Amino acid sequence: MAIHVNYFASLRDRLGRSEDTLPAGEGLTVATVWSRLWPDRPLPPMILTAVNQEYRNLNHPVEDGDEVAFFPPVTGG
Amino acid sequence: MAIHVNYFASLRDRLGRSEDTLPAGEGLTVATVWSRLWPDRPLPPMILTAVNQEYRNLNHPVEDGDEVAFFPPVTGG
Amino acid sequence: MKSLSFHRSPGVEMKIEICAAPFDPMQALATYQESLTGLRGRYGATAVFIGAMRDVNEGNSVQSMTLEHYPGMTEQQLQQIVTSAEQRWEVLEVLVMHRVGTLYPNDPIVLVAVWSAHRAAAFEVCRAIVEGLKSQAPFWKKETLSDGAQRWVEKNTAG
Amino acid sequence: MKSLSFHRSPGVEMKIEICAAPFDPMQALATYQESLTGLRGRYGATAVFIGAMRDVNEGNSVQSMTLEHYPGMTEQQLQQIVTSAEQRWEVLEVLVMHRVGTLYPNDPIVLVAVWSAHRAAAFEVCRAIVEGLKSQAPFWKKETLSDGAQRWVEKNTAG
Repeated sequence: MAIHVNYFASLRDRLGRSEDTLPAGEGLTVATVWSRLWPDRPLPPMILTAVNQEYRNLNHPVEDGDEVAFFPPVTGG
Repeated sequence: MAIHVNYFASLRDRLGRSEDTLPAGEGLTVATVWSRLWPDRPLPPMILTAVNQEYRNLNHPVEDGDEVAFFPPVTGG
Repeated sequence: MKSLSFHRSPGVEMKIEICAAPFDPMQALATYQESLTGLRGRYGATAVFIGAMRDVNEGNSVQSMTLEHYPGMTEQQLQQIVTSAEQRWEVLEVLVMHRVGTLYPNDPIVLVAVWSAHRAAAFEVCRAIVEGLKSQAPFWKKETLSDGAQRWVEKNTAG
Repeated sequence: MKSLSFHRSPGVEMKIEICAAPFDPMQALATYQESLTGLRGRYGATAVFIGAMRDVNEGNSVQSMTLEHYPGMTEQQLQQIVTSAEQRWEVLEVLVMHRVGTLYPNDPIVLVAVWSAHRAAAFEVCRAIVEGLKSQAPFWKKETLSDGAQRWVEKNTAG
């Protein structure tokens, strides 16, 4: 398995891709998933984060097989 | 001319009629219109009153040609 | 079917209709909205309320209902209720339809629809019109229960 | 067209649908309500919200819009929003439909309909679902302006 990462909307456009895969590891959190994938790019402000399709904050643990998502404020409805 | 009086809904059923006509007179109000038509029957509680199809209280003056209405609380919608 | 249309500054419009025969609120809504060609692309929000007849009231099974009104005053009151709600919020268009006559369970009683640019105004005005209508518009309901007994509805529920 | 139906205690039901193609909200509402045969005579109140695309946003003329979403999470969030609103008020049935894909001015974006015995619950739950959806459901709008320029909508209006 691994950790599957999704980017949506303007964040995906800015990053230039819609997904990433990261090997699982000890003590990973939403924040460290980002920093491993984007070591030179701080997480932009206002970005929302989800683990397995539920909103979770940056300190939420991330485990093997999890789906992590980063996206801008939602604008539906 | 004269004063035209309407009764609606349960009040009309209780009174046994839907309208009355009263000769105009000096200093008439909604309250005195009722007491002239129903000298032996005090105005029942909760009754709403209108003059010329606008809500008006019991002290509102009533003039020749006016349409006065007495009715119970409304239950539309 | 009696219908009043008012065209007032600042460009807000409304249609108020007292219906002596059954009406289909979704169909009426669709037809009315299609007629709003000048508003296409301008309304971001439509809030709608439909009141229908329930088959139970105060614990009793209800077979049918007669809705009486005060012709003339009803339309005048509805117009005032709509105008007053529109003065507090910016809306584009309002449609109010209300049944009178004999109704059976599930029959639509009232339709209130409000079109506006943004959702807050549509919601607020729709609800204000429904509440105003329930407390001020001269309509009265008489129920026929399942055993044939008749009774006037004394009071609308708060809400 | 992806559709989820949930049947839960205590008898409250809901349907949530993400629509990749244009839909007609009044028609959808009429069809859905007709299917609610078990509720005939039980709902006294239906509150409906329809969101449609405006041709202007933040002072710019908008030619078209693309609505993106996060498949799976969207449905899950909508279900939670509806469930949470239903826990505070007693309602009978909820229908939520939301467009994704390319939209043009006047196209319906969202339909929220709530059936309940009395009006307060219908109004409150309808509005709570609309507000929840606007702040939590993972949808994003990208606008194409009349000069062809594209921009992401940054933030929903409060309200």
